[in-house]
Amino acid sequence: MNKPDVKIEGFEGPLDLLLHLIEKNKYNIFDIPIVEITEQYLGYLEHMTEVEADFLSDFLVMASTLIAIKTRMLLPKEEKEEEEEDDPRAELVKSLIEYKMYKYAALELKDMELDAGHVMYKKATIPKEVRQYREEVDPAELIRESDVTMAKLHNLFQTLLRREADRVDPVRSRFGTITRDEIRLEDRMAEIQAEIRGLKSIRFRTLLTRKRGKMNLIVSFLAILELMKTGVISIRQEERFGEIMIDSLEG
Amino acid sequence: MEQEESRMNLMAALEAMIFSVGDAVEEDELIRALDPERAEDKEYQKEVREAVNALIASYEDENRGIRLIRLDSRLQLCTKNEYYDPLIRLVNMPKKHSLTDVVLETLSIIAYKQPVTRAEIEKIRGVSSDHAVNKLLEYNLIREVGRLDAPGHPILFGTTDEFLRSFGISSMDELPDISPDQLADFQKQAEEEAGIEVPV
Amino acid sequence: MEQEESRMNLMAALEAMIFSVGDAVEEDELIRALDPERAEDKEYQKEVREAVNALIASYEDENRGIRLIRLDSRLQLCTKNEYYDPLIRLVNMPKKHSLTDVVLETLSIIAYKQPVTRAEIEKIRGVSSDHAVNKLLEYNLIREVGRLDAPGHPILFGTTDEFLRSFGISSMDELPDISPDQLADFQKQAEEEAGIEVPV
Repeated sequence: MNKPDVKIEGFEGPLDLLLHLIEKNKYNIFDIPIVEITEQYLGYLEHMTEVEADFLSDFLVMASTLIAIKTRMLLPKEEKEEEEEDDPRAELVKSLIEYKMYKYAALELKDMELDAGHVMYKKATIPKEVRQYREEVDPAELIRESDVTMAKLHNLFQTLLRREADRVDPVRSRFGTITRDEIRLEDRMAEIQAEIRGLKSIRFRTLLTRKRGKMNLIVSFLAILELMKTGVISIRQEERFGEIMIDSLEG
Repeated sequence: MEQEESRMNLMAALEAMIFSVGDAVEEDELIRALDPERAEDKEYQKEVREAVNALIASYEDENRGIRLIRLDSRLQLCTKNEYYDPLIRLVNMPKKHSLTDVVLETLSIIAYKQPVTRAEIEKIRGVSSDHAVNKLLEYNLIREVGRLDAPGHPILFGTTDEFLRSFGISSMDELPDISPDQLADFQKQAEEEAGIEVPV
Repeated sequence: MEQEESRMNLMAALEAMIFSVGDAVEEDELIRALDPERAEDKEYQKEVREAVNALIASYEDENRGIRLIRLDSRLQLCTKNEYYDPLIRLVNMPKKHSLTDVVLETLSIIAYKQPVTRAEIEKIRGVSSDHAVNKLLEYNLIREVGRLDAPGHPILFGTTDEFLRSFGISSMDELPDISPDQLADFQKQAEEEAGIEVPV
């Protein structure tokens, strides 16, 4: 459980990284452009190389929070007259400000420690004549006064074992090491572009036959959406549940 | 006159005790050691407390190289920091642990929010903080102060006397203010530095 | 006037140095620490020696509980012996030694899992417990019983005879058992609470 402090490119955690992005871009912390910041945040994660799984997972939790907020903000707002809808970012802003507050306090403490570090104390110098009177702590008396019995000690030990068992989070412990996806979005986008090059159009189904697996399906789908957005392709579907055709817009 | 004399004697006895013990010592213990029979006497307690204050004041004289400080209800002698230079030439300073930013951040959360569980610290920092907590325990800057009466009975942490000493404060009240107002100021400063205006 | 002031500063610096060393310290060492560049300067040496004498004299005031004494060419601060009585009472004061929860938890682990390393204790408690281990060593309730044949050769702790005596038992065999069945129960309980099955 004792792992060294890890930092990702100098960031102590997801909040630290977010604060950095906000400050770098001079965003208003109370009105964070969530789309931009999510993109930048994910951009940082992309460049993380060998990071401990536990630490990375903290960053991933934040990534999913950001995406969730982004989604909520993109959804059409329900028409509610009586009350203004809560800003989906409110919780995040609160965390950011609280974190910032302690980060600031830590800086103050650092200065204080520097000043206080110039003060020295002295060890006990009890004169011999006085020390002779010194009595050792009598463990028996200590135990009697603290009202401890073997039975109590026994119960305590049992409680501790139970707590230890509780603490090993049964949900998380079932996850293995988090590994990088084998199929990367960029790679898949490049592959699709290569496949479609020189052709007028291609069936979506054809793209999937080359590679199998649920992950492939998802990444391929995302890749197509991304290529559409960047204007490399367009897609059409003649009828419901019909074949999805991918048309090349290049050349 | 007699009273004056007795205060002087008290001051001398207090000085002798605080000096010998070296470590921080409880004011109440000093009272009991001075005169066990009168330890419960309010009048006597007041007399001793006045002598303690007089002793503290006498050390503040600029010609003194040491001072008497309070750490909560405890008293301890220490050197004045302006004499640090000749001191380090003479004494091998015990190696000061240098606190990393991560550790300091964790410590500031514990200092301001104590008693606090590890889960609360992690929630604020957004990352697991086991290593930092253990380092702080090792440096004796924090300690376990009990367990929270909640599922799992998590350990509660708080700061120690060593924390007060290391940061040169005599009680938690002396910690710099970090209220939201303070943060607003802080924000303003940052904005000015950045040269932009942010509507709040 | 200027000389007067510098003597005062010298006195303060000397006091700080002699205080923090605790033991007797050579006058020559003090001179070197004060100003390494002028340490060989006869004039400066004289100045420091005069400051030392003035400091000794200032401590002779009857209101002081400590005094500065010379031992050959060395200097040391010590308590005046007329204040031994309160000092003895203070040192002997039945310290409020009490077994805190942290200490008791640690003791229970050592009692039932001995011989056990610090790391194992930490694993069970979920937090480093060095402070409690040190307290138990001080109270003579536990002792080092050997070293584990593993990397780093960590110390193994076990209970002492004092421990047995204090609890009025004659051997560790009398400790209440914690059977493997019980351990399995704990595990099961934890799983049920979490609502899922944990592959063991």
